[in-house]
Amino acid sequence: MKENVVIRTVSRISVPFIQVFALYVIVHGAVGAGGGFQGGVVFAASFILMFIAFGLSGVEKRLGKKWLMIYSVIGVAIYAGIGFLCLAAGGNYLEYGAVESALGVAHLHGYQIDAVEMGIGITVMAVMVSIISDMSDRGGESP
Amino acid sequence: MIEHLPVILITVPILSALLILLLGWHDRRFCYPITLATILFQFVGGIALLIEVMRQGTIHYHIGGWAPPLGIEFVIDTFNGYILPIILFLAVAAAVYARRSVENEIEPEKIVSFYVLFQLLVTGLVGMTITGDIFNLYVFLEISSIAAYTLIASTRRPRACVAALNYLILGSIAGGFVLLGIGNLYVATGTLNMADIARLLPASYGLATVHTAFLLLVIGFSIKVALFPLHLWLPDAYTEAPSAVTVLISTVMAKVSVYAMFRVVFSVFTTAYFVETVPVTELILLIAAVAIVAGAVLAIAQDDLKRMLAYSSVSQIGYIVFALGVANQVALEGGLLHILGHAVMKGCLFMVAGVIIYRLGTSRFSDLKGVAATMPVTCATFALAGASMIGVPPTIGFASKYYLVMGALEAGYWVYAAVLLAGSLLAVGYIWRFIEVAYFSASSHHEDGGDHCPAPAVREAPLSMLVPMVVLGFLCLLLGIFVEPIMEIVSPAVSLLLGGA
Amino acid sequence: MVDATGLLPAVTVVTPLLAAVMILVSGRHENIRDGFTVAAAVAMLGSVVAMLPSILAGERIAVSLIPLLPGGDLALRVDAFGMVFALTAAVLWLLNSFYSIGYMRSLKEHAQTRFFFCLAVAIASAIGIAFSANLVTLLVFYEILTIITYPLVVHVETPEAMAAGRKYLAYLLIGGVFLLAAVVLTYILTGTTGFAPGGFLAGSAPPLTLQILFILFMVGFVKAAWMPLHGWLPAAMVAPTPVSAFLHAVAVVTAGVFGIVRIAGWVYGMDLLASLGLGTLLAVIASFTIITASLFALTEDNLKRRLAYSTVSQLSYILLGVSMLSIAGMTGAMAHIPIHAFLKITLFFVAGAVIVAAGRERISDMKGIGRKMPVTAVMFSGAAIGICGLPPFSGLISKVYLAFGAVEGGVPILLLVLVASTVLNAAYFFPIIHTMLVASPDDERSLDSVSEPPLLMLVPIILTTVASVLIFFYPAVPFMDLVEIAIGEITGSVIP
Amino acid sequence: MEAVFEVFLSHYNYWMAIILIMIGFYALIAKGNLVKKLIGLNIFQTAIFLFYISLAEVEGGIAPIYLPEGMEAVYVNPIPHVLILTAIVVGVSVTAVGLALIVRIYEEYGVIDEAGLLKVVKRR
Repeated sequence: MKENVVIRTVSRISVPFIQVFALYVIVHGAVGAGGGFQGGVVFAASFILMFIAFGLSGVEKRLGKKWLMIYSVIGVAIYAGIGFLCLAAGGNYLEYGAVESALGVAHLHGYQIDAVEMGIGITVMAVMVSIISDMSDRGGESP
Repeated sequence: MIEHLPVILITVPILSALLILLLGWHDRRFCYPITLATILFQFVGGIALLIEVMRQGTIHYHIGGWAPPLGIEFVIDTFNGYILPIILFLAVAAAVYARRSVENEIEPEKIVSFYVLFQLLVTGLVGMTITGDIFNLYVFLEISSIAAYTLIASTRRPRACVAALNYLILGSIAGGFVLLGIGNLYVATGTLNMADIARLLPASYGLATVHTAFLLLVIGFSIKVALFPLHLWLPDAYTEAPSAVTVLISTVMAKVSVYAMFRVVFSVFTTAYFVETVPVTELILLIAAVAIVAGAVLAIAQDDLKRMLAYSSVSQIGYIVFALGVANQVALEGGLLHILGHAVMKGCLFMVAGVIIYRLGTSRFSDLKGVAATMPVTCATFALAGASMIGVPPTIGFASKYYLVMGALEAGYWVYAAVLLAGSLLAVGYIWRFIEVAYFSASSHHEDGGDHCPAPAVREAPLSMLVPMVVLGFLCLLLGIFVEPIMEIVSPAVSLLLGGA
Repeated sequence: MVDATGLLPAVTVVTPLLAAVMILVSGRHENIRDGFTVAAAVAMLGSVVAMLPSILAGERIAVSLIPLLPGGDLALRVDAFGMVFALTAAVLWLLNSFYSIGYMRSLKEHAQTRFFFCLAVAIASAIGIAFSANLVTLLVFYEILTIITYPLVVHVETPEAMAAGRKYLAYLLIGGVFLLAAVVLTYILTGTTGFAPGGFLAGSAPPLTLQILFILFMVGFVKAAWMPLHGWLPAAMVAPTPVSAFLHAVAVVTAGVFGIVRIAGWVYGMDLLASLGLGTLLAVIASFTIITASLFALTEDNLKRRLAYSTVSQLSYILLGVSMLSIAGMTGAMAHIPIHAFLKITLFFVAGAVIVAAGRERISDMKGIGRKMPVTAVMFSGAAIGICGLPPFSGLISKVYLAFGAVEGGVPILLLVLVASTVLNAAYFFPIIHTMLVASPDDERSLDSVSEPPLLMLVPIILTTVASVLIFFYPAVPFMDLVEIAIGEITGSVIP
Repeated sequence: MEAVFEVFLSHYNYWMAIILIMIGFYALIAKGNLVKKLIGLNIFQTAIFLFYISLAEVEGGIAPIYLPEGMEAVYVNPIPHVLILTAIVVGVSVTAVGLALIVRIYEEYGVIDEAGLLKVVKRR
């Protein structure tokens, strides 16, 4: 596979576009079709493409296992953090309106949704990539 | 704060699972205390919720402030208020027990993920218990199932993987059935909130869609609770899983699945549907009776302690489903009591099996001769919990059996009452196999006048395994004696179930 | 009844339980452990005796412990009939404690702690059965008694003992299940399970249901060892002799017949039984058992097993008395409980003494054994004569009452059963007496090592025999008085 | 006959789902290869997803997104889509776990089909 220049080049070119598209899907989640799950999966797909083209080491150079784990934690933390923010503002869990009225900032509602979608997207991306890398990294090193 | 407790019971543990992941990556020793603290916290929360429910009635929590049917809500009424502390208490016991048993059975580098999954499993089950949204129920069901598949496979024994894969396939089919059933319900009512479905459903009782939904849901949950002909995943899964996981899934997970079944059948479909519109109670009773007998007979045929207990679970689940089939006040009281009772005693028995495996490395009967001489506490606990399994008064097992028989007789199911009693006799058959082997088999012979053997080669297990085991053992007895306060929670819960959502 | 007397029933039951715990704790030190056994026996006897005066005065002591299940709290109620059983058990337990200690130590048995622990719990449940105020409580203690005696039965742990243990457990647990069904059914029919003098079932259900219910109860009380459900009792004779003596002659089987009498007098009532025609059923079962078991006893060479069949036969005297449905018959039945217990325990004690002192279990090996252990053999003869119903032993009393009862109840044919049984009793006991006392041993020298058993065993043997004689001469104190009160209770004739 | 046909046609989405589910089942039960079994499971799950999505369909409906002021349109029901999104995630996770298990089984026993597995497991 390593010699296959076409795949590597095409991948190299398309990965950034895929990632930008993923970000678009994530951010679009607040107002229309899209959201964290889909965006996250698309984002992960870019890494999986890299994995196919460059092998596992190519991906791990950019996104180590440790970072994958930290990303997935961060994502959930963002989600839960926003939820607790709403609790702190006197609303129910994830009751965005409560924060908005507590702080008096317009459109904060939408930003919170975006943040939550981001969180979900990060986690999904990290988990997807780690599934792939965990599964393919066996064989060689197993006892 | 208490009004936010339902959601906190879900989110905080998920965060703490992540904390375990992060800190455990740094140093493995962090995992255990965090897990234990979180589950303890959940347990206290569960108790608080129960008290709150008993004091002022059902609690509704709307996530995001969206009222149902638009939003997802958590509902805690007397029924799940009763289940919640039970499962969390057993989760605490299993967590305490897990520490040493995990060190023994799981490779060190997997311990971090073990605790993460342990935490997620408990949380998923809590979610299943408190949610008021049927799709949410499915999601939590799958979360806990996936955690369970991986936990089962986490031991060193390679056979565990096969068992886990079996469970995964059957469990996913069950999940698929549940999902399909939910879809059909959604078609019929246009809502996913359980109370809302129950309200709208009577209008479409005649529809084939509703019948299909009922069938799919019941079959799906039957696989999950391992009702007799659909129990095939259970023996392997229980036998091969690490001891602590067996304790957890055989008590907490099995009970939550039963809870979900009861919840869907009673609160979503209501007795008006499945007793009057589509009379399936006779069929359920028949299946439950077959489960009771077949499970017990299969249990008697086993030559391995853990596997025997697994089959015993198949039989005992039959008792609980039996209550569903009788569907009158008394029998359901017995059924709910048996949810508690069976959780406590089976948890205890599996802990005993785990302790024996911890010390002897095996749980085959042929290797356990005279084990009572070297592990007296363990075997005495087994005898106590086993007596409860048989239904010897005044244990909790007797109390639930008494209610079940009474309910069955009251409903006029004479034959089924007889089956119930025969089932308890069969329980003697399998419980006694261990008692005989442990206490009265030849290798404990040729002693002098004294009782104590010279320097036993095997010792009792570490304290952190013994304590939860003995506590559960004594609970079998205490709950049976002080059954009245429990009935004060169970009775309104049953009235609630029979009265519809 | 708030004063201390009200607590006495509970104290009586709890004392041996506490002792059981202490026995377990102090298991390493033989003397302390056995001290607890004796102390608990004394304490229990004390508290039973303390209740005696008020019971004799016609009072009842009731105490409700814990609300347990619908149909019955865990409640104790001491009445005259319960007292008969409790007093018998308490006295005999004390004697048996000494005897067991002597027996177990002489034979250097293994697992003595387990043995004494189980014995203590067993006596607690026997007392619980005697004092239970309702069917649920009775059931609770009845089942505990079943489970806790299992380790005693299989004490020797040989394959033979294990097989016997399985048989024992199978019979008794299946019985327990029937009893549970009966109790639940009673509750569903009447809404209560509390014992009421004269019964409370009348008119609650069609006759057929009540007849079936009675059969459920009968199977439930399989501990009464009526034929053909007697198989467990001879099998249980593999147990050490103190167990056979105490449990299988006194506590367990008596619990069974006690239960049947309770059901007859306090759940059904004699009138209802008569109108349901159940007396005849009982009479047939009892007569069949009496005769058949005696015939079985004739063929047994093992002394303990012969005694076991004798027990099966004698227990049915009590059922026979109940079946007559007359005052005299009932009196005979109740009186036979303590009378038979005292006599039969003597016989078992002797059987155990012979095992300890001479190591023999077969009757044919006992030729001339009386020459070396004269006291033991004489006591055996006395008790055997008593069982046959000859003076000056208490056995005569119940037999006379039963005979009167047969006439009074209008079933003189039962007299024939009594006579036949007496003849058979003599037929299987007198050869033993002859073997022990008269026959000369095949080999004189084989008896050289034989001597009287240790004092700890010999004294209880003498005491129980003497007690049987005393009961004959002073029947009123206290057993017949108690029986009289109990009879008055269920027939409503004397004391309310 | 016509009525039966009518039922089939009017609910053809149900029938399609059922057929797909059965195909999935067939693979689950009849295939010995563990990976194929898992593929069967995936077909089974996907069939359910399709069933849900077909429920949401409204003739002429468009994606439920904000439209500029003044534009009217019929939306398809968004809820099943949202639900299925979650279910897909679940399905992916299950597949991942299942594949991981199969990988471990292969490492341990060196077989990947059921019959072989039974033989190997029994022998140990």
